[in-house]
Amino acid sequence: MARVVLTPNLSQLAGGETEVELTASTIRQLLRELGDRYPELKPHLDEGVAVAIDGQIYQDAWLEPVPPESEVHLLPQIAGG
Amino acid sequence: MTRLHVSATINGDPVEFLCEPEQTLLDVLRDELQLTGSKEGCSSGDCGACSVTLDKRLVCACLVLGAEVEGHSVETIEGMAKGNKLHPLQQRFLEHAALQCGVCTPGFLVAARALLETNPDPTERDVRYWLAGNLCRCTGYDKIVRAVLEAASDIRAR
Amino acid sequence: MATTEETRARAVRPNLTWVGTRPVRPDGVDKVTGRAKFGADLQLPGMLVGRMLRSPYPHARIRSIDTSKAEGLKGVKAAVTRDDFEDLPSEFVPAGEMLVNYRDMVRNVMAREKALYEGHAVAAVAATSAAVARQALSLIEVDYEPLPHVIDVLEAMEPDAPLLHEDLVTAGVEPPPEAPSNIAKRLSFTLGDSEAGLEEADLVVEREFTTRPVHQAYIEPHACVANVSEDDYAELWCTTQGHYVVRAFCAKLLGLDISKLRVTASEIGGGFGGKTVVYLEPVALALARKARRPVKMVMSREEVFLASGPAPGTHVWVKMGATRDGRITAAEAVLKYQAGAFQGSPITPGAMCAFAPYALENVKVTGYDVVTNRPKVASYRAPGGPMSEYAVECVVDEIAKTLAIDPVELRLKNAAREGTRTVYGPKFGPIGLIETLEQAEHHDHYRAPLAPNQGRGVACGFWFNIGGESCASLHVNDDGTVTLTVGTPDIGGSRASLCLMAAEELGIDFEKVQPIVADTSSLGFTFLTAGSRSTFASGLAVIEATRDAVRQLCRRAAQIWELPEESVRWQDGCARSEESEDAPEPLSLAELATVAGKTGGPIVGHAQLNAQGVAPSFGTHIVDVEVDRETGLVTVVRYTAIQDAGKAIHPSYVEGQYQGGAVQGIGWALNEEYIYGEDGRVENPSFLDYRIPVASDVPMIETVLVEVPNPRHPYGVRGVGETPIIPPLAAIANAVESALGIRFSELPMSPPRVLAAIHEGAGTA
Amino acid sequence: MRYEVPESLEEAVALLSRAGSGACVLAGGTDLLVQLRSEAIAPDLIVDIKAIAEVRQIVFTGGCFRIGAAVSGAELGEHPTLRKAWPGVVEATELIGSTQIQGRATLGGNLCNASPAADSAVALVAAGAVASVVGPDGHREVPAEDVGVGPGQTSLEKGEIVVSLTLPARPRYSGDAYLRFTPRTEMDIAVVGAGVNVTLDEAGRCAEARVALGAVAERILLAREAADALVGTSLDAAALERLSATASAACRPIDDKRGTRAFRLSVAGVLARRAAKTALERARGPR
Repeated sequence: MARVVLTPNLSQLAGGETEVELTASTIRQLLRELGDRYPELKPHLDEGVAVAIDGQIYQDAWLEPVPPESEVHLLPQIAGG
Repeated sequence: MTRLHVSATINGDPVEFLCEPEQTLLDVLRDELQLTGSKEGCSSGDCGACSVTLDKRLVCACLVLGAEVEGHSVETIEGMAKGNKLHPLQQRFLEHAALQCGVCTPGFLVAARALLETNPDPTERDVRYWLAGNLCRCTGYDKIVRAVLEAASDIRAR
Repeated sequence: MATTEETRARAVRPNLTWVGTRPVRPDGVDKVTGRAKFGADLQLPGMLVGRMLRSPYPHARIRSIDTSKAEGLKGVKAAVTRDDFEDLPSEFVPAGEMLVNYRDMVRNVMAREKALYEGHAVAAVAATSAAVARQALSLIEVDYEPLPHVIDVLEAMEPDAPLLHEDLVTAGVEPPPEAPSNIAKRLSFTLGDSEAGLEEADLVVEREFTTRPVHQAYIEPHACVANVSEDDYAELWCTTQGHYVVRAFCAKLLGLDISKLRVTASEIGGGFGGKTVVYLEPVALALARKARRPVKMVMSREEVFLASGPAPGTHVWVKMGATRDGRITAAEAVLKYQAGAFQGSPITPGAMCAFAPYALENVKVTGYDVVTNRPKVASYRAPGGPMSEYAVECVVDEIAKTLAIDPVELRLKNAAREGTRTVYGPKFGPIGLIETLEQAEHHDHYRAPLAPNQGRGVACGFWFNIGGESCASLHVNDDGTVTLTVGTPDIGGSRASLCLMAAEELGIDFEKVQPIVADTSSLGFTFLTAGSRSTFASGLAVIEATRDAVRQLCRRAAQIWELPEESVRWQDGCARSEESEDAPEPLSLAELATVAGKTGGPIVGHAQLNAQGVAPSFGTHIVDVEVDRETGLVTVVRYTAIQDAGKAIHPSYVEGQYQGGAVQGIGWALNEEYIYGEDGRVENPSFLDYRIPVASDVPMIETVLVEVPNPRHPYGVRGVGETPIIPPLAAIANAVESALGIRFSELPMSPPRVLAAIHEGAGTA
Repeated sequence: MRYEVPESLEEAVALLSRAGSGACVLAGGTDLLVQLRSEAIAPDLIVDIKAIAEVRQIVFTGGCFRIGAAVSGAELGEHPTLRKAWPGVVEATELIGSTQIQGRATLGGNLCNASPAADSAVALVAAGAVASVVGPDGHREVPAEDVGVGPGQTSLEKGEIVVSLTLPARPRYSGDAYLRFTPRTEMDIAVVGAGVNVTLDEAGRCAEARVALGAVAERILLAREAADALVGTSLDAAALERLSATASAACRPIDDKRGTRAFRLSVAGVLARRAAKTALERARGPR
């Protein structure tokens, strides 16, 4: 089970949950699972979020494996100048 | 619209061109003569990207009318290297990484050459004040100033 | 003269031949001879001049636009208005690593219902000469209904403020508010319990800060040339930080197939984030499509200031608590950022960055994205970071001084390190903040004596950096030279750093590698040169493409030698077989290239990837200022920029990023600002009155390159371009405080503000 | 638009007189071309006066320097003796714009552009320079302070041209100085400018003084009360404080994008004092 931590903004859309435990082998599965569980979250996940797995930030990396027992954070996408 | 016929010397060569009275020297160099090394950053004399010399005097080409150069001599960045030999300033700019985007570089080089022709042994302060009319937003000026000081020393040693 | 120390905290790979050296950049000679072609330098036969008509009002409903008289003028070949761009639905869609809303983009490119800022494009013409185009603009009749405007971020948040968008409802608030407002978004991040943390504190400092809108102020104005053939095959030449992104935006706005739009990036004369979006390009294409002739559009400097770029003005509130011995127990911030005419200020990264340099258990950050009657903001070097980090670094300085702890010591005591949890969630991997602070502490600058009226300040900075999509292709030519094709425009020497990595991997001379920035039809999608990603992300693609070519080279050698492939390895530019008595002579790249045709055809390495594994960069700056107490003039007399590069591939260009960023920060801190009149119009849209630093305003910028490698990059690269603009704002404010005993909470610290504060005596300005 | 290059003053005056209101004189062009490009003006005729000999020369005659209106800042700075006599005027001219601008900008242009912030014009007013003007009705002399009467407004009549500026003969123990305040070191317009010109008597007391202030009113101010604060004194600290106060009091500045009213009032006094100190040192000469 990966432990997914939500930012306050996303938590608002997940019935106030700040942490969610779920099983997913890839980032895509994880996002789909979250979207299914919290439909209000889905549009925001579709817009694109960055996913940090055990501290390493991934952007647009659906196929990245999510190891079991990993700590996952969903964060806003980061761009730059 | 009547175009004016102008004869001038540009980078040592006799050149004739036609221009409208309101065209600046910069317009003429870029649009009529395809000498696009002189850049337009502001068209108000505030950035120095179009620096050229007019009868050896450093000016902004955007503040000179094309018609004004009749009978005069203009030097642009395109005339700075001789054959395949770069001017010491050009060489030092490359070695010191004194450019990042490079759009202000032609203006800086023309201005720096005019400085070294006036003052072959400038101090850091001399260089900074002389080049204050050339804006660079990338480098913070450090490497430009170093390159000019070193090129000055190269030229003095020759 | 300054010295440059290069410290290597941990070596990634020993015995590097090219990486870490300082050769002349491949495009250098073109740049010093005037040969390099920038955005406005392309001339095509039959080319028309395109010009934009812009709103004189900061806010006005557009009742009607009549271009018929202009179109009737001899020499006018096309005119376009809002009617030439299809409306697009409001939705945020990912574009590379940014979110774009095409409904807003199409309205920013050409005003639709309303003009939302002075300089907002309203119509455009293409004509046979500049004079005709100018005259044509004067013949376009626009019926405006001027509306009340709002520029300031706090005023825009007031309930009775003029409303920019009647349908804008604050996102991020549950339940959503019923009434529209100028607040586009509210967001927050929390860690621990900041209220409890403040309870623990012996000292609590609470301050408010204001920063003024600024501009990227690249020297090259926006420029492009568009051409559209009768079968709608379109070509675009433009100055941009990402021509693939320009292609995507323009294709969407004009309803073109992406495959039928070929975009070539010119050399780019500075961008700093401001050339990541489109302004002229869709309009030039629309004009060219109507006229069926090439159209060149170039912004004037005034247009650049009025209608492109800028960065937001902000209001930031910070509260921090610390124990007597200097442990920061809690931190809170509320950030309010101008987005300009359309939502999308860099409030999110601003909020994420604010406290990033510190290992804190209790943090709460709230941010507001607020629309105002200014141009839609564009990224500017670490977008959002300088303003929030400025406020925090000033408060940290105040805590240090109040507790009589050296400001570097205090930072070291609280510094983020590997394993520190950020307010946005994840923990940091290996980072180099502590190393930069230690370098600062031991730098002779930090101990040098100060003259009267001088003061010294320090501040830290953090930026994430990004990876993203990149392609690279490496062609081995039959004479043993190599052509390296990349998709990121080179804004500051990236061709040099990319070629250095290719030469290192191949084991051949740097001079043998010639780079080219491909047009969009010649290489796969590559994201912007932005987010300090080119050397990191395009670098990864280059390394992968090179390794792909090396695999092919080794296979060819194995086939020639009739040996198993796995017995061949690549070393020092040659294929070598396992060492044995009858081992064949190594085959060099040049030898293998010569026979490529006979051994299976051309050798081309390719890579396409979405680069992950980027690592942040931290910096610490030290600055000395001198203040003229009678005029309020602040002069920077000494400056040292220390930053973790991960690995400096071409150290000169890394230093250049530190120096350039520092001087942009100096400008932001001391003089740069948009000045608005009561009428909502910009009073200083020129390089004369928008005062970026000139050469005589600044000293040499000393640099220290710290190298704490990024473990996810083969050479340890982090990305260095953005962090350097963050520390100067607070470092200078802290230095002014140490000179005058006055703490400024408003930027820029321009002479009238400083003098007024001196006259007011002690206290806050 | 027509472009003409007359070779004599008569020809230039005739061209300008015949032209409608849309005729402009081109000397260095550093203001005119900016106005042209920004479409602030659209003249029918431009008269380039640089081919006229009188406007291009610096002549030393009868103790006076007569400086042609179209002499560039760079040429002024290179003159062998002018700087020694009038360092304030030369330095003020050298403050205008960049090296590039120096190559073009002229004293006459700076004066006739009639900006209250014009550096060289403030120094000329302090110096007591007189403009030599020719026009359809002949020749007249106009004190420098009476040329510019408001922002962009001169007292010149249609067809008139400033030919030269004459700096008066220099008594012994004279010195001038000009200082301006700008946020940047270069490439800026004066937020405040102050020119001070003093002549000392044998005893080292101030016999004559002129103080001019720039960018603090709609036109350049000749601050007589400020000058009076110096005359008869040895420019001691008390006199300099009086100068400072009277200079500030003479100002009637506005708030604008370049500075606030309060800032200008305060800094005008500071600069007048600092300029007076330099002028005094110059008047005393090398010890």
